[in-house]
Amino acid sequence: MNTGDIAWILLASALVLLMTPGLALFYGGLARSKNAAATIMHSFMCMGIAGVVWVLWGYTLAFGPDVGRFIGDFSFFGLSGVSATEPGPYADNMPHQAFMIFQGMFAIITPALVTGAFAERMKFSAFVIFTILWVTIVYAPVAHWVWGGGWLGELGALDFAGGNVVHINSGVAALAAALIFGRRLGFGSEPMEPHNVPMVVLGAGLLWFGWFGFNAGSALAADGTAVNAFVVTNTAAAAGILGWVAMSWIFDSKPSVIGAASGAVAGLVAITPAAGFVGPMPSIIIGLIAGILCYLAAGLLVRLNLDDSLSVWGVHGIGGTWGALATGLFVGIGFGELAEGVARGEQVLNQVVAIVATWAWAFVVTAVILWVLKVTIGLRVSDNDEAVGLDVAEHGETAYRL
Amino acid sequence: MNTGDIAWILLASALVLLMTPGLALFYGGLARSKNAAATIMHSFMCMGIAGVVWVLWGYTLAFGPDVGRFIGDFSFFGLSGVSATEPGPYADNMPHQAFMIFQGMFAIITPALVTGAFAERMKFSAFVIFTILWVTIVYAPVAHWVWGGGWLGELGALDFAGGNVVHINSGVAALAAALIFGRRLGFGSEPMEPHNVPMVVLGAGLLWFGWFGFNAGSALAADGTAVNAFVVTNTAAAAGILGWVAMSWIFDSKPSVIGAASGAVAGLVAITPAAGFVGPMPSIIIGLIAGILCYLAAGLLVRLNLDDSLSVWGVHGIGGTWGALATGLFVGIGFGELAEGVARGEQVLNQVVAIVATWAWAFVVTAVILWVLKVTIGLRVSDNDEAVGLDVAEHGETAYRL
Amino acid sequence: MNTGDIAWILLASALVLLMTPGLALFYGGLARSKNAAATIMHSFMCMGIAGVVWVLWGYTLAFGPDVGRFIGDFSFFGLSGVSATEPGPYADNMPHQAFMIFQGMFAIITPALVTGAFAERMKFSAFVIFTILWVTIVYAPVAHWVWGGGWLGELGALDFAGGNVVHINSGVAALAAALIFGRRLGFGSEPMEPHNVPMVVLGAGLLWFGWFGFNAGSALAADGTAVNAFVVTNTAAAAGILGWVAMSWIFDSKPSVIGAASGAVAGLVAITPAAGFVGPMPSIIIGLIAGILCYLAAGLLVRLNLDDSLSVWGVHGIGGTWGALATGLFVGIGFGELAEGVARGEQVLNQVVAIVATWAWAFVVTAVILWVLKVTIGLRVSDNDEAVGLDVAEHGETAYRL
Amino acid sequence: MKKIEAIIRPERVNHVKDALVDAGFSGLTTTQVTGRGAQRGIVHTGRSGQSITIDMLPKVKLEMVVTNEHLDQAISVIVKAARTGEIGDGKIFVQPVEQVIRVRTGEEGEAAV
Amino acid sequence: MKKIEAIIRPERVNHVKDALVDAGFSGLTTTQVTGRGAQRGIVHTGRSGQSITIDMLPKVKLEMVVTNEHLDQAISVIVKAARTGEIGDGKIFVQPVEQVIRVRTGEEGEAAV
Amino acid sequence: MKKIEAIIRPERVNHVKDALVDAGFSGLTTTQVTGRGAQRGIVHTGRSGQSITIDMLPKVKLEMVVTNEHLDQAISVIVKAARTGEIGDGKIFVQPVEQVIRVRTGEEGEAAV
Ligand SMILES: Nc1ncnc2c1ncn2[C@@H]1O[C@H](COP(=O)(O)OP(=O)(O)O)[C@@H](O)[C@H]1O
Ligand SMILES: Nc1ncnc2c1ncn2[C@@H]1O[C@H](COP(=O)(O)OP(=O)(O)O)[C@@H](O)[C@H]1O
Ligand SMILES: Nc1ncnc2c1ncn2[C@@H]1O[C@H](COP(=O)(O)OP(=O)(O)O)[C@@H](O)[C@H]1O
Repeated sequence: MNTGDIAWILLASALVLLMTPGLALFYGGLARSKNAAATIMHSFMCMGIAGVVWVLWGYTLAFGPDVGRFIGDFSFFGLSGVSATEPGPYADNMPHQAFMIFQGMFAIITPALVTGAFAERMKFSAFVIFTILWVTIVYAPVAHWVWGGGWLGELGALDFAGGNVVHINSGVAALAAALIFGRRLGFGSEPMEPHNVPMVVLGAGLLWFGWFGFNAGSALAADGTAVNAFVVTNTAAAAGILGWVAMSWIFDSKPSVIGAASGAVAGLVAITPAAGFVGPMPSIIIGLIAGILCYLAAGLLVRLNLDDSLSVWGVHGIGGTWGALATGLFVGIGFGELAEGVARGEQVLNQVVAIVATWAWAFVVTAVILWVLKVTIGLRVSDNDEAVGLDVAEHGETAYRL
Repeated sequence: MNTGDIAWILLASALVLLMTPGLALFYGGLARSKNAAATIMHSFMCMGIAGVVWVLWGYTLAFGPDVGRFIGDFSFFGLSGVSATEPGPYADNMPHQAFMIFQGMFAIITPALVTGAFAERMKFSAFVIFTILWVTIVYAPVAHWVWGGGWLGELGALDFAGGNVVHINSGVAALAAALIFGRRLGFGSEPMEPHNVPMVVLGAGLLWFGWFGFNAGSALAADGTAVNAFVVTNTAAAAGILGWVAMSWIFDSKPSVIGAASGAVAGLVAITPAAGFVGPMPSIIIGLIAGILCYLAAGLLVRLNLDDSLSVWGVHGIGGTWGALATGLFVGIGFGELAEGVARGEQVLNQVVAIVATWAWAFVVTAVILWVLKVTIGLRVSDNDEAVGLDVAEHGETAYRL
Repeated sequence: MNTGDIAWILLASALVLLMTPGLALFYGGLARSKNAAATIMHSFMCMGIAGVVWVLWGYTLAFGPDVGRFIGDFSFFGLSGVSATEPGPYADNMPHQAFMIFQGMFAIITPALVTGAFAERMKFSAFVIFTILWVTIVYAPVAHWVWGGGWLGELGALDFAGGNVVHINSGVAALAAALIFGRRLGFGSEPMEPHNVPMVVLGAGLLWFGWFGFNAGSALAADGTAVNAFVVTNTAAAAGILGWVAMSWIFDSKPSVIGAASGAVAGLVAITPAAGFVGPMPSIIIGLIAGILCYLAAGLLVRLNLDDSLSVWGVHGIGGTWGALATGLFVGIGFGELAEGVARGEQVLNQVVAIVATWAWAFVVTAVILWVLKVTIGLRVSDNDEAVGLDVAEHGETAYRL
Repeated sequence: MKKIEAIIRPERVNHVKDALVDAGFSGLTTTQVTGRGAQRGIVHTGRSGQSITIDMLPKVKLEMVVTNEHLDQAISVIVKAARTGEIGDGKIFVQPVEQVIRVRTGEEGEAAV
Repeated sequence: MKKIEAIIRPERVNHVKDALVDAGFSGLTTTQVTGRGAQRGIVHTGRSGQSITIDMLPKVKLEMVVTNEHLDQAISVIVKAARTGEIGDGKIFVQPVEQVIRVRTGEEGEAAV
Repeated sequence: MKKIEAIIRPERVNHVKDALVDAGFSGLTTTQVTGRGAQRGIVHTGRSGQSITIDMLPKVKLEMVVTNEHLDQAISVIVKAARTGEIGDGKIFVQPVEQVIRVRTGEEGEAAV
């Protein structure tokens, strides 16, 4: 253990924590004014719910001693045996709890990402139950598969900082939610433009800032891998802006500010699984293509008449999938290397297996949770409450009194 | 000295600095639109005033060589003898100035916390004088008592990161202010709802982020104590959300977004004195109870018809008191240990002594300062200026031109 | 290499990156509502454009092996030979790419600073081209002169963290822009007040926070110099608030909130070149005078009927010039020392040479770029688009739908 | 010509606008207002559990100038689309308009509506 | 029936509303507006010490439809509560209203006010 | 007396206000409104490439009470300053005003305008 690495991981954890309020603003700004506070509440509540769930049973399910390459056991329930001073099984340069809390921040933001799919129409009570269940039976297992000694890590699928665990997982859950929730009232006929562009950009700025902790922190040490992850994170985000802005300029006739913010996020999503495995030049390509692809994916869903309110699938699902694939395509170019004895084709195949597995799990289990909630307590607020807006209807508050 | 600890303390200091703009937004959003800029100005001015006062005479009063266990002498006036390269008396792993500036950030935010009590009605000129005096004769002595070699530290009262020095101190000062200022015009009859909920949540998010520096930084090293403080800080904040949101859901019929933000702050306040002395499980209890208690305390004051505009006493005074008590109740559970030869009952008693002493000092000295200002230059703006709003009346500015 | 220094420089880089969204808000809040999104877009696009340009050719021009003390060669084109794991020529305690990305963050914010001069009237297409050119032929050479082995560093001119490279450079470019663009429609007759004061203060808060990375990070190590830079940065910012607020109180009859935010920035600008060379007491003087001087300079330009929309010249040009001069005047007082064998007068002269050189280069080259763009594709939007506002006219978006 | 001024619930505005366009009324102007009426006693609980009766509620004012012959039809379209049957549905006021001018063309009277 | 339109100072709105409810007038609608009148010459100094005369000031428009018999009383209540005696107190305009309909019930005329 | 209500483009407001003051009309009140008219088909493309026709556009409502004799002059000043010739220039409505009171002094009638 050394102070540099401990300082690094704690500060990286703080940065990742900040991403959730950042996301709250990003999503809140994209929503309509009458749902601004409720949309922000979704993300903020994830800090409360997942923050407690993680230390109680989330961490042990994801990172407890392996059971059948599928899930962790209950050894670390309530953090028992997870020391604040001694290293744990995942990193010997820092106390076990430092690793635990860094991972906990990921467990907070991932369900928060999903909330963009059902923004502006979900019942708050259903949301609370959904989030508890989703962290427990969608997030924790996938985290275990990839990083906790599960089968995907075993297989050799690469996911540096959460392309599968965080982005495909949340993005595909969003797709399931879009299907099961159905469209918002007025979708496709009424304008549902972002109500606060500066708030969206501020949110994107905080996400970008926090993402340095997310990606470079995933090196779990203040070393060359962290440096590389940091550099490619910044570069891919920059390239993502250029990609999305160019698309909006070409196809929608004007360079979009919301597009710039979305493009940065798309670039950041795509570089996430690759950050420790590729160098700066591939990161430009990864970010640029992410900006283009996510723009197209978000539009595709709308043309399919599916209402993923804040384009979570387009940005995180497709961006994450592209990133996971690109990790296989570019690993070793400029940084890192293919695992000994693994050909590139084989690596790409491993990536595809991981992608398919995550898509399937996230889609099916999320759908089941939502379907059960739908037939029991119900998922959506009443039509009248939806027209009034969730801020007043669900929280008795008004976002702005200017 | 080592680079890890220096990097850690400097970045922790930066995080704590950011709490003050965070507080500016938190308070600014809770205020009414016509007082938004003025409320923000209060916090921001504390960065200016306390930032300069601290390096000139604040640090030496709080941390200069001890005089009678009560106050520091003038040895470090103007930072003379406080080296930027050599360690000082309080930490031998970092330059003396690093410790000094970390402490300085606490001296900035504490008076800023107080401003919530007299928001929307204080005269700016009186505020400037009040802040200079308060940092000097309320903050600096209490900091000395607890951390600078004073009698409370000597006694063995535990205050890891400022439950007494920062939170009880500011919260009880707020109570004195509420009494001496009197109510805002229209208090109890006109609605005085928060004018900007997203701003409040953003503020709470920045506070949470900065609090990692506040609490984990107080370990003064990137070590296991810092890791523990970091983990319990996050967990208590999460539990605080759950506590306050549950209360608002039960008693006010709807889960409040402002309540979620307030609950997080309540949890953070309560864990502050305990962060280096208790483990994650007690931190859930501490945070949860803080959310419940502070909700009740804020309501109590209103029922007593006292106008502590932004509930500083309810959140910081009561949250800080609960935290100081809880530190005695839970010390050693999950982390840390009771001091050698000190029974738990004795420790709780020490905590009570520290609580009572801080309440008394903060209340009496704040009341005296305010009373003197009241009878000399006056504390409140005119009724007409209060009706117009402080933004225009005191600063000639309008927060928004949308 | 050691983990503490690597953690330090990466986190400092993250902090500096955050300054650009901070600046986006600072500038966005100062603009009128109808140009808020477009103003924010300028800064955010700099993250995209300069973020990519820097890794491709910016870094090598600024920090590649020296050519005639004037510019770097193309050795590091596309970061070839810039290792993520091994140290480079500028710092042996961290990987070369860590130094590169820290510098890259400066290359992002500097053109973003310039955008305040032509806010509310520049054509977006012209802005994109301008930014690419400006980073390449204005920023990179000056960075080389001072830090990359160029003639100003050789001469012995002191610029710790970018007084010349960042602030004089951008501030004087702003002056050239103000002259070439001409005034906004209605300048001097219509009110053009800031549309969102809380956003301005939030921006200033994020800038302040990020500036710790900017200045203390420039020590390139977590050492005593970093500690000193951190302390004087905070102190000068605090003093800057006091200076500007006092001026607005005296001359405009009310203490201005926008003035407090501007004063903090003025103090931060002025301390930038001096941060590693002077101690806390001089930093109070430097900050205080910066607050006063920049207030006067911003007013002067208006009286000269020049429209530097958001006072970039007044704050960064004049603040940077004062700081560069003050570095010579105060070097060694409280921290650091005059270079061996250099008299103070000589040092001041060196500072003046650096100031004049930077003024000249920034002014002339910026003017040439803008003039070429003016006579080719045009710099300004049509009068009607300017009246409608750039948000709708250039981006098809509306900042707020409340 | 007459000016119809309808103070309605914000959540019914889209219905009303759609109903109007279906009935052939495209020109209209809306304003965000706050109103007090018979609808009372919305007791709000603040951050500190403080209960206050908020009597001013957000409403939308819809203004529409129509020719005399279309007046009744327009009113009945609005009433139908805006009604929920609960207190707070709002009011419609009709006022005389003496002159209408289209800025673009300078046309006056019914041609300008 | 008549519509009273009063343009008043924002800081007097609460007084006026309270005074009206005390006098038995509960229904009213308010709008945030900006106005220019005799009140002039508020010289504002910007960030850069730039002095500009801001002639448009924030005001509140209060609209209230009353029966003819209550008109004078309502006006005098408003005038009393809104007056500070300084320039900028505002104006009251009275206009005829031909029809009033309560959306909820369809009631018309005085019953609907 | 008459009330002129002009719904105009936001970007023309300053022109119109200046033109009015030059013509001797200083008193006026403006409100931010949104309007629908002949101006249609502004197709907006959202974040996700979703195209929606936005039919409600931001406008400014300018209200001005003038004496009968000044009515025509005021209208022509507004029309001239507000016109761009493109669809969406807006409308002017004229309504009767029966009474005008200056709150500050209690003055009534033309003296109060
Ligand atoms: N006399 C009035 N003058 C002006 N506006 C009124 C008047 N009465 C009601 N309103 C407006 O109509 C809205 C709805 O009226 P309210 O009395 O609550 O509903 P209802 O007509 O269903 O009883 C109010 O919020 C207010 O804006
Ligand atoms: N002729 C008018 N038409 C419409 N609104 C007016 C007119 N004159 C004044 N107002 C409104 O009344 C407000 C106050 O008027 P002002 O002349 O400043 O006050 P006073 O009546 O006390 O002299 C103005 O800001 C404007 O909104
Ligand atoms: N019949 C009407 N009643 C009320 N407002 C109207 C009416 N017709 C138009 N308006 C207002 O005038 C604005 C401009 O009208 P529009 O028809 O688009 O322009 P033009 O008159 O140039 O054809 C609209 O946005 C709307 O606010």
